[in-house]
Parts: sequence; structure tokens; C-alpha cells
Amino acid sequence: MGRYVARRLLQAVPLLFIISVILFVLMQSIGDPLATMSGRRPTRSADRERLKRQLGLDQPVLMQYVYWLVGNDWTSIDLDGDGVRETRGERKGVLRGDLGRSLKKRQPVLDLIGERLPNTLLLMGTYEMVVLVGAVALGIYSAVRQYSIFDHAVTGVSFVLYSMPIFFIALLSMYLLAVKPKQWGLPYFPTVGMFEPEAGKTVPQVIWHMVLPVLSLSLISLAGYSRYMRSSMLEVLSQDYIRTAKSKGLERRYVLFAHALKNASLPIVTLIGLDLPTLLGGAIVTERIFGWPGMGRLFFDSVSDADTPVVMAILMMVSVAVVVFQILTDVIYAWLDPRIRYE
Amino acid sequence: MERPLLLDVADLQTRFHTPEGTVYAVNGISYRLHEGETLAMVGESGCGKSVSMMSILGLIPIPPGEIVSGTARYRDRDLLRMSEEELEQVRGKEIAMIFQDPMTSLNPVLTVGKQITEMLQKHMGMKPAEAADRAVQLLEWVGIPDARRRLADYPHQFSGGMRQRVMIAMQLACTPSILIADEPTTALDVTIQAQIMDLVIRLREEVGMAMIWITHNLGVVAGLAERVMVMYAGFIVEEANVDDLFQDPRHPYTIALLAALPRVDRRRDRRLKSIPGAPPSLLVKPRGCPFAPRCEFVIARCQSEMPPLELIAPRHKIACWVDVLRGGSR
Amino acid sequence: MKSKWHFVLWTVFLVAGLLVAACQPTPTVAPPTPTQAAVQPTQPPPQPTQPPPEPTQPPPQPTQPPARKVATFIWTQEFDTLSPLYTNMWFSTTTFELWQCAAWLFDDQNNPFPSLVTELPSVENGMISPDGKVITLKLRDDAVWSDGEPLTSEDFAFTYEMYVNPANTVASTYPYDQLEKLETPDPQTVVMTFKEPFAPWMIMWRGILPAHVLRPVFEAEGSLNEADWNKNPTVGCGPYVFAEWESGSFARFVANEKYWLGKPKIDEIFFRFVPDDASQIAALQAGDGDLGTFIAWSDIPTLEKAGVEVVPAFSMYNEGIYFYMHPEKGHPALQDLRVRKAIALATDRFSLCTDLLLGGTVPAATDWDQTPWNDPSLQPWPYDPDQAKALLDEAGWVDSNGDGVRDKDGVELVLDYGTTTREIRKDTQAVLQQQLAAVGIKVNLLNAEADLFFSGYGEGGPAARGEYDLFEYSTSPSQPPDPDTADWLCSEIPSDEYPDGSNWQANCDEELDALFAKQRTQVDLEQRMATFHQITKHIFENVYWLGLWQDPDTWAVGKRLKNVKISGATPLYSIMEWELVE
Amino acid sequence: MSDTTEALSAIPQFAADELEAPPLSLRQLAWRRFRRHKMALFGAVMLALLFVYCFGGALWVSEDYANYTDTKARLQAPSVSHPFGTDTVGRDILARTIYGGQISLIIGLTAMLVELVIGVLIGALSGYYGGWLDSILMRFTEAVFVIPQLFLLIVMAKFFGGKVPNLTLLGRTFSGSVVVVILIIGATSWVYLARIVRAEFISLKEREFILAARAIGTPARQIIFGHILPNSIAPIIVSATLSVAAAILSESYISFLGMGVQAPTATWGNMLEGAMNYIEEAPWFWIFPGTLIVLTVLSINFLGDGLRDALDPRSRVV
Repeated sequence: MGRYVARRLLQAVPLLFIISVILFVLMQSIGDPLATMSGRRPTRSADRERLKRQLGLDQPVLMQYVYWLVGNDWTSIDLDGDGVRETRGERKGVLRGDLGRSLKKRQPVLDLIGERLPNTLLLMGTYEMVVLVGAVALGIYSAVRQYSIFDHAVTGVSFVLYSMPIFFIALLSMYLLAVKPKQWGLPYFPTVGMFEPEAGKTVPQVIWHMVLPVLSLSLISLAGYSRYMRSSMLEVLSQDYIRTAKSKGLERRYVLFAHALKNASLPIVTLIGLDLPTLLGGAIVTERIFGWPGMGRLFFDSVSDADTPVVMAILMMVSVAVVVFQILTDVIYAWLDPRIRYE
Repeated sequence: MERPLLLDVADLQTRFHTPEGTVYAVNGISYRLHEGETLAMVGESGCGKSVSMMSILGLIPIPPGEIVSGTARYRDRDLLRMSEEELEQVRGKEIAMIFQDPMTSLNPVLTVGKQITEMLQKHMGMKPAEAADRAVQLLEWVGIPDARRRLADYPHQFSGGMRQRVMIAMQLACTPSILIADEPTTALDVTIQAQIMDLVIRLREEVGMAMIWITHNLGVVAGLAERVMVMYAGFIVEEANVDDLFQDPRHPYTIALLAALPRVDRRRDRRLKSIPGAPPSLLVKPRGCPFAPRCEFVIARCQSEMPPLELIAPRHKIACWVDVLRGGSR
Repeated sequence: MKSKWHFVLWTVFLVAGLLVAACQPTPTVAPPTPTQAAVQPTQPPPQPTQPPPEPTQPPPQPTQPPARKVATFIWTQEFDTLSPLYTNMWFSTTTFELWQCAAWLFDDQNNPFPSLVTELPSVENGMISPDGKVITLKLRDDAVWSDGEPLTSEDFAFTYEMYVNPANTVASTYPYDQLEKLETPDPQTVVMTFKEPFAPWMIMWRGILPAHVLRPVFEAEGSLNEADWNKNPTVGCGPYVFAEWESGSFARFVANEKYWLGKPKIDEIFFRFVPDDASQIAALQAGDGDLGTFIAWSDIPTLEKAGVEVVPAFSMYNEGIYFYMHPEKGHPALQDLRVRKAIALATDRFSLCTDLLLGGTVPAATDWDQTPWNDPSLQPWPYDPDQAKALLDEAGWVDSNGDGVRDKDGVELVLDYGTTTREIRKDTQAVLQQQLAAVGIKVNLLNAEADLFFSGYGEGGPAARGEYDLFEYSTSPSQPPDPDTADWLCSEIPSDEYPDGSNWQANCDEELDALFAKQRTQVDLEQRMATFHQITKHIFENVYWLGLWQDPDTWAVGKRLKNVKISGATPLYSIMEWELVE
Repeated sequence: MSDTTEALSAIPQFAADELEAPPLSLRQLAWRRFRRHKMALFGAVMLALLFVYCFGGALWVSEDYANYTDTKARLQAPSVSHPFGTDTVGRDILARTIYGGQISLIIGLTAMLVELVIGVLIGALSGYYGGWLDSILMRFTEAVFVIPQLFLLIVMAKFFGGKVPNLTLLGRTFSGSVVVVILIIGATSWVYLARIVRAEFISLKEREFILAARAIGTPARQIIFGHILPNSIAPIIVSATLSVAAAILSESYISFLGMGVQAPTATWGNMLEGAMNYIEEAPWFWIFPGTLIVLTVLSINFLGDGLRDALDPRSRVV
């Protein structure tokens, strides 16, 4: 197993290299980070020229990539524009943990991500928990009560939810749970932010503000996951070994949880393994609608500003996470299913 | 000498409601099993043998399955009227069942030890350590070497025959009074088949339990069972002591079956091809004798009316309008 | 449940997230009591929460400390950074009047008044040399930083040094790069020597760097790029002191006990970052915010209904359309004044203002509208489609092939009209397309994200490269309130050789060029104004730019705020005087 | 997995063998399974109605009317003259949903085609030839797979933004962004398809009839497109159907974020842009296009589900 993981990690290196090259090339043309740097006016030509030089954007793409990857502290750069490379570079490069600095916010990208990541993890972690618990419960219940009214209702509703764009659910839930109750003088959910400034960032406040975004996020995924769980559970329940377990006089509940769930959760593990790493990137649309200060908003705002170091860092971070989680999924899979052995 | 009655099944009817239509799987079968007795149930694949057994143990998924009628009295209690909780006390402890395919019948993600001990813990109230010791004994009993180490193994680490031994050990863990063996050797290699049969026969003697052996292979029945029931399309068409059945078959279907079996100890044929035609669709509500279309003795009445299972000789029942010995209607 | 691992994993995630999220300081601060020292600016302490005053609570007695007054400002964009060196972003620079100090400020009429200087330099008082090249500043001697250090000419010198030092990746070196040298003969005197007479000198010194804090940082790190102060400017010199800023959520500024002009009347300014206009409007309506910015014209009635006052502040921004007039690459029709004039006459900018902008503003005549630099006689072109048609006919653009679009010499009068993706601009495009179609001009609508739209020629910016025949955005000629601009100079036309040029309309008018060069050195206000009247008139009459609407910054002022005055150039200049009443 | 197959698999294993039915051709069988799938029929009918709405509606309402602005009538609530109300410049939302729907549906279909071409090509080449070509193509596939689609869509939308000029087709002018959106959706969504096709090819290429074809010297191109592809068509059809729904959703996401299709071309997605600002003031502004998106996607999902049961009952992708 150790060797397998090591080999997979090794294989991931060229993959991540390819990804970083593709992304870096894309980054060259997602907009002009200097265009809006001067506030509301297009940037002055002299400043544009100077900033390009100071930020290293005047270098050939290949050189920029090298600086991004391994840093430029081994060479000198020209800061004052006299054509002489006089100053030692300061960047360490991604390989040494330096994700560069935001062009717009002028801070290390790592700091920016560090500020937003906890918020995203909180939102998305809660969401993933809600979805998992909900989907497993719903999936098992519908599978066990196959063809009951409940099962039909869940199937129908999940089909509809599954077909909804998340912004539509978000808008609807805002309208029905915040705007309308407020008009009617009923208690209503907050729609924006993580907490009321007056109340401060307290745990109840944050939970209260998390309700609508988590709801909007969860409903769609819940629909997909629970259908998946249901069919996976149905398949497992029709297996011979479940019949065996029942024939042994084991309790229904015990059969369900000790015998069926572990098998049924195998395909779900793959799904989660795909889902989890993308959570790091946050929920772009949801965070935007509900003003949640997370990674998704950081990503979208950074794309809008063509703040390429931030965009690049987030994408690479998510990519690394996806790759790592793929390996992790395999490991967990092997743990859950003893039939699987890697070398 | 009549041994005490253990299981009395009467008029069992099981159906499945599928999108394709209703499947008439078991159509009112009745039989009795006495203590220590071995009963064989013979029939082609899909004639309702397994369903009839699983029906009485409540292993039919409902829906789509439905037990339309019948009783199954086990020691004066009707299994079909029991609550799920009561049934759980019977299954595995009183009536155990081993299945056809040992590859799929053991849970692949749980260790063998776990699958045996969970049962002992549930039915015998054993502590985990105690149960583990008992499991080792059981595995040794069914002939698995190095049993203690193998408790931690998963089913896929066993060969097919060994797996079936595990299955048997597991199902006999609580010394049940009835063992239902649902074609336990079908999926195994021929050499292994014999070993398993010998094992089961040995264990039957040691435990002194009654047994219902389900098979589509008349050949295996001879050395094993005392009585034989022949099933066709959800009906029992003939029931007799094993010697009577082989020497004096009275139902046209049984006769055809035996005719397709040149010698008892010979290797089985997979399909009984020599009976013309195919078994009827179970999707059609049975009207008349289901074997009629393939029967060489068919008479008009067969098409319209299902013959009841009637005693025609001591301990010999058939469901047929025709007396095949004399020809013509009985 | 036997999937223990994800349960464990998520519990860890959730707990960690909650901890990190909740353990951060709460955003409210205990009221300063008389015995308590001023808020220590170097380390903003998270302090216990003071509950907001209960409605049932009796009015504050003179013996009791009055309730803390916290005003909430709604910001639809977050600051990028707070250092004056590194930002030109409006939402950042607007905070400067809170925690920074300036040599002079501009009032709600955009008239300058002295702040750090004792008097405004002029030729009359001798502080501007007759040749306009040397300007002397006399500083107040009582100005101090929030940590008590005096604010001196040394800080001015340091600021200048930092702006022009190539080690610092500053947002813009302008206008400090116009200086030849800066001298500080004594702590209260700054002498600036320019290379050329520099008329727009008043756009300087809006933010000063604390030399005593930042010089050691600069010496240690070689630049200020990574200085913590940029994000955490705990030492300032304004009426408020920076307290904290949580990314994506809020920032707080508390009253500066050591402010050299006294203590402001509101105890704390709380900035709340909301993601979009809708959230801002909702917060303002609900009274959750006391001040909002850039209110869409269409939202004004809603706010006014809720008792929120909308105050326009003229910062020299006007929404308008530029014509791409490159003699070779541009559309031939646009070279003809009659066509440009026809476009002006064919577009109903008046109903655009009344309907789309709900009467919040009026059409602009020139880009200098609502400033003294604009020729006061200029009125927006009227809406007269018939005359527009006549002009087009006269110019030879007629629909000769009957396809509904005018043409001339085989060239169809089809124009590409580009702008950013802002909703109001897209809406305007749709309306104008219809109106121009009515006079036989076909318009293709194009949109690009703001950063793409404003990209330079070298970066493939569509406006800069002349991919649009008409391009619309809102701009001010220069850094308000100065009227100077380089956008009309022939030398600024971008090309492969000079990709950074800012004359994107590629309009080279020698006469205009000369006028712009002239005003730039006119340090005398009257003379310069006269030149500008010529400039504005020239641009207007040649229809080089078509004003759509005056685009002052719209400020929403909630019911609780009193005595609010807002300037276009330095918006929060009078924050000291603002009051908060319940 | 749908209800029918679930029902069948829920019966203990022997039941499937027990069922005896008159032999049916594959196509008859597929049609029977599909027809029985009530939700799939509902989806098909609904989809037909939506097509009639979008393309038939164009006979009643002109595009000029859909783009006709009336600044005096902005944000009017639904009424007889404007059954769905009007938008921020007074355009009729009903008419715009008709023309926007055309674009949304066209984007869904053409993006699927782009996806199909890329996915089938990459999957087929890599499955058929194997070896180093397979390695390279699969690394590339993996690279695309690793970056979440919405992230990639946003980046690519900015990458291509404004680079495609408007085009005129059949007398109508389309924003160049339509082409951009089609291309980027197609270019980011082919990964699954490529994997499916590759797997099919790997299993089919060793089959006798392919070996036979090879033995008689049939050119590779013909084996790939003439022999293997037709035999792996079922999962491709199912996947393609579902990807139309996915493409319509993707379009609505990036348009909602303001990076998708630009004016003057309406789509259901970009009609929703800025909806947040009118959530309270003008709910009709977002409810109608939003509902149409949901209906379309729902219908296609139903249809795809039915098709899967009919054509490819073994596949178990949800």
C-alpha cells in the first residue's frame, strides 16, 4: 500500500505539471490585471509600463512560469527600468510554498487564502455533513421503503431539485424564506454575510447566517447523492449476502447498517472523493449570492480583476487537492473493501 | 414409527408484482417435515423451490413479493404470521439456510470471524471472546485448517469449497433443528461437491437436525434424502419416499425427469433437454396443469383444471389426472 | 455509520472551521472611559461587547458615559489595500479622509481648503514661484500621528521617496514623478521643485506615510511591498484610527483620541462589505447601514421611500461614448462631423435619464460637466432624429440597397458599439441600438468584462485596439478635481510601438493638442480655466465625445446621520462634523 | 438506475431467469422499456412542448419585438399585454423567453455536439490504439478532469471573452459570445464521455468481429467509425442526452455570473443576470426564465433516464 501511494504521488507530479502549464497559459489571457489598477480610470501608460516591469509581467511567458514555479531569488531583476538587472528577486516559487502576491491586494496569496479558507471550510463542511447525513438517511429509507409514497415523493422531488441551477434555488429560498416572511412580519433568515455587525461574529450568528446558503447548496447535492445512495443501497439489498445475513436471524437494522451500508457506501466514497477537494475552491455562485466571504468569492473576484496569482493559486490548490483525494479515495476504498489490494 | 412433526406447510402461495406483470412463483404447496428427516425438493431452475423456502422464513422482499395465502407451522407456531422480531429468533437459531453460491452469499467486506460470531452473539448471547473461540471450533468442525488465524480473513481469501464450509459452519453455529440447503453444491467443482455433501451428511448425523435439500439434480437426491418432492411451475407434482420415487414414479413430469437421467451416479446434465417444450411462463395465472403442454399423457381435463396433490399409494402423492400406469383418467 | 472516517473528517473540519471563525475578535469595542487611555493603535485589542442601547433605557444622564455611537458604512467592494502607495481604488482611497490626513481637502463644492498646510499655496502668497516650478508648503506644527509622534516635513519627504523608489510596486507614481526634487529645510516646510510648471499639483498629498513607522520596515525589507502597515495601518493621522479589517466581512475605524483637530462626534465607523447592490439597498432600507455608495439611479426612489436621502457628489465622472476616429482603422463614417452629430441627435439621452435612470440625473454635454472647467454655455445636443436623418443624407449616407441600413461607396453604416458588462450599460446599449436603427444606423452590441474592456493596447484591450467604433464608459478626465488629461493627445494614440497610449479614440486634433499642452503649465487658475473653456467647446462642437449622463457619485445617507457633507474629490472630508442621532 | 430495473433487480436473482417472455428484438425491447418509463414519456412530451414554445413561438412574436425596448414601461408586473412582465428596459419577458430559449436550446445541443466530437475522438483513439497515445491522451483527460468544471468555465470564458466577433446567420445577429459559450462548455465537459468511449473501445476491440475485420485488412478508421462506434452507441446516446441538460445548466451559470452570452442575444441564463437586484421588486424578472430552465433540464434528465433504461440498462451512473 505504501508503495502504491508513493507511486501514485509520483505519477501525480507530471500531471500537476501539465495542469500548471495549461493554467499558466490560460492565465496569460484572462484579462489585464493592470487595467483597473488605477481605480476608476484606465491606468496611465507610464504606470502600466513600470508595473509590468516591477511585477515581472514584461518577461516572456516561459520566464514568468519559471519564476512562478521556482522563484526568482537566484537571479536579478530590473526594477527601475534602466535595462540593468540590479535587484535580487524575492520570489521563492510555488515549489517552495510561495504562491506569489496578489496583484490587486498586494498581499501574499497565501495570506488571502488563509483568510478565506476557514469560512469556506465552515460553510462547505457543514454542507457536506448535511448532505451526507441527509443523503444516507434518505437513500436508505427510500431503498428500504421502495415504492412507498415516501420513496416516490423523494424520487420526484430529487429529480426536480437535481435539475435546478443553484442560483435559482438560492433566489427562491431567499424570496420564500427571507423576503416574504419579512414582508409579512414573520421571523426571517438573513440573506447576506456571515453575521450581523452589531451582534458580532458569534457562533449562533454564524449558524443563523449559514442556514440559507447551506440549504441552497445541500438541496441539489442531496437530490443527487440520495438517489445514488438509494440505488446503491437497492443493489446491495438485493445481494445474496444480505439474504444470508437475514437468514441468520440478524436484526433488520443490524443487517442494514452492519452488512449493507458498508457495501453501499463504496460508490458514495468515490463521489465524496470527487466532491471534497472541490469544496476547497468554495461555492462560487452561492458565496456570491449570499455574500459569504469564502474562497469562491475570492476566486470569482480575482478572475474579474484578472488577479492571476490568486486565480492560479486557487486552481492549483484545488487540483492538488483533487489528486490527493483521488489517492486518498483509493486508500479508503481498499480499507472499506478488503477485496481490493494495490500491489 | 412417525417422528414428531417439525414443520407443516399448507397451501403456500407466493407471488411477485413486477412491472412485467404478476409472477406466480409458488401456487399453493403443502408438505410436512418431521424431526431428523431429510426432505429433498427437486425441480428445474425457477420452478419456485427457493421461493417456497424463502417464503416461510420471511426472506421474500415485500413488495414486490406477496405471500397470498398459506400457513407454515413450525412447532405449533405459524411462521407466516410471525412478527419480524419473532422470525429473527427462528432464523439461524431454529431454521438455518445455506445458499447456492458461496461466492456471493458471504458479505465480502466483513471478516469470516465477524460473520460467524455476530450470530453467536445474537442467538446464544455470547461475549465476543467466547464467540470467537466457538467460531474457531466450528471452523475446525467443518474442516478448515488453521481456523483461528483464518477468522480475520475475508471471504475472498477462501476457495469456493472452503467458503461453503464457512457458510455451513456459520449456519450450524446455533445447532438449528432444520437446515434448508438451497442447492449448496451447484456452484462448486464436482470433486468439491462430493466433499460438501459428505460433510453435510456427517453434520446432519452429529447434530440430529432435519433437513430440506433443494436441488435440480435428481442424481444427488438418492443417497441423501428420505422423501422427495418434485416441483414444477410453482406446484408440487409428486411427493414420495426416495426409493418409491425412483422405482415407481407416477407423475409424467417425474417420469420424464428420470428418463433424462441415465444413471443415478453419473455426472449431471445441466439441462434436462429431453423433455420437449419449455416450462410455462409464470407471468400467466395458472389454469389447468402447467405441465400439460409438454405432457405425453395429456387429457382434456388437464387443460382446464389443476389436479390436486392426492395420495395414490402409502406416503406417495401425485398431482395428476392421469394414471400413467394404466393410462386414462384416474 | 460504519463510514466512520468521513464522520470524523467532517467533525474535524467543522470544529476547526468554527473555531477559526468564531475565535476571531468580535467587532465591537468597549466605550472608552475617561480613565482609560486612548485606544492603543499599535495593537487593536478585541474587547468585550457593549450591548446596543435598549429602547427602554432612559436617555443618557450627564453623569453616565453616553452610548457609543457607531455608524455603519456599506461598501460594495472591499478595500484592496489601505496604503496610499499601493492603491488608487476608490473604495480604499475614500477611507483616507477617516484615518489619513492630507495637505488640503476639497469641500462639497470641490473647493480646496488647507488641512495639514497652514495656507494653500498660490502665486499671490508667494508659495508658488513665478515660473510655476517651485511650490512651498507650510505645515501645521500641532499635527501628530495617532501614536503621538509629530507629523513633520520628514513624513512628506519619506512619502515622496517611497512613491518614486522603484523597489516599491506602487499603484501610480503620478504625480510625484513630476517632481524634480523635494526639500525639507525645517520640520514645517516642504519645498517641491517640478521639472515643468505643473498645474495639477493639487492632486498631491492626499495620503502621508508615517516615516517613523515605515522607514525601519523599508530599511529592513528593501521595499514597503510586504509591510504589514499596508493592511493594518494602525498608525494614522486622521480623525479615526484603523482598528481591524476582516477580509470579506468588515473593517472598523475608531475615533482618534489624539486627533489634532479634536475628537470626531461619532465614536466608530464600521465598514460592512456586501457583495452586491441588492444587499446594499436592503441594508440601507432596513437601517442596517447608515451610508451607502454608488446607488444605481433606479434604486433612488426605493431608498427615498424608506427615508434614505440620496446625495450626489460630483467627482467629474460622466458617462459617455467615445468615437474611434483612427483615420485608417476607424469606420470612415465617423470621420465626418455630420455623422457624429447625427448620432448625437438620434439618441434620446433625455428619456434615458428620465426612464432608465428614473430622473436621477441629466445628460452630460462634455466630460467636464458640473465643473468650473466646462464652458457654461454648452448644452447637451437635443434629441432630433429628423435632423439626424437629414445630416446623414447630406453626408451621403443613404440606404441605397434597401436593406434598412445606410451606406456610402459600398460601405454599410454598421458600427460596433462596445462597453463593459454592467447592467445599466447593457440596457443603454439596447435602447440606443433601437434609436440608431430608426435613423438607419445599424449597431452591433459588444460587451467585455471591465478588466478586459480597460485592457491596454498591448494586452489586447478591445477599446484600446479600436475594435469598437463606439465605446461607452464613465470617466473623469483626471484625478479629481483636476481637469487635466492625456487622453486627447496625439502622442498618446496607442500603436505597436507605443502600446501603452491612453488616447484610445485615436483622435488626433492638433488644435486640441496645443490647448491641452497649454493648460498643463498654466498655474494661474483663471488662465487655465479660460483654456479649458476652449477645450470643452472644441470637443463638444466637434462631437468627439457624446455625453450620455452626468455620473456623479451617489451617496445614500441614512436617517440617523446628520450634518453630512460630501465632496466629489475627497468625499468624507467633513467626517469630523458628522453626527449620529437615534 | 430507474424504477424498472430496480424492480427487476429487487426480485431475488432467480426471478429474472424465471421470467419468460416472447423474444423481442433489441429495438422493440428498448422501446418497450422506454415507453413503460412514464417519467421519460413525460420528459419527451414536455421537451417537445418547450421546442414548440421556443421555435413555434417565433412565428407569433418577432425577434425585433423581443428586443424592443420601451424605457417608459420598465419592470412592469405581468399583465395582459406583457404576460410575463417586462425587464429593466421595458422588453417583453415572454418574447424574450421565446428567443432566449432558442439560444439556450441551441447552446445545449451544439455544446453537446462539440463535447461528442472531442469526447468520442479522444476516447476512441485512446481506447483503440492504446499504448503511448492512450497514456498521453489520458493524462490530458485527467488534467482537464482535475480542475472543477465551473472554475475552468469561468477562466475560459474570460480567456475567450470578446475574442469572437458577432455573427449574422439567417438574417439574425448573434453575439460572438454564443460561440464562445458553446465552445468552452463543449471543451470542458467531454471528459466523462471520453472515458466511457475508451472503456467501450477497449472491451470491443478484442471481440471476434473486430479481430475478423482487422484480419481482412479493414483500415483503422473504418474499424473505429464503422465497426466499433456503432456498437458502443447506446452509452454514448445516453451520455449525450444528459449532457444537453448539463450544458444548458452550465450556460445559465456563467451567464448568471455575467460571463456568458452577452447582449443583444438573450438566453434564459443571461435573462437572470442581475436578478439578485430584483428579487423583491420584480420576482417575475427571474421566476419565468428560471422556471423554464428547470423545466427543460428536468425534461431532458427524465428523457435521459428513460433512454438509459431502454438502451443501456446495465449502466449505473446516476
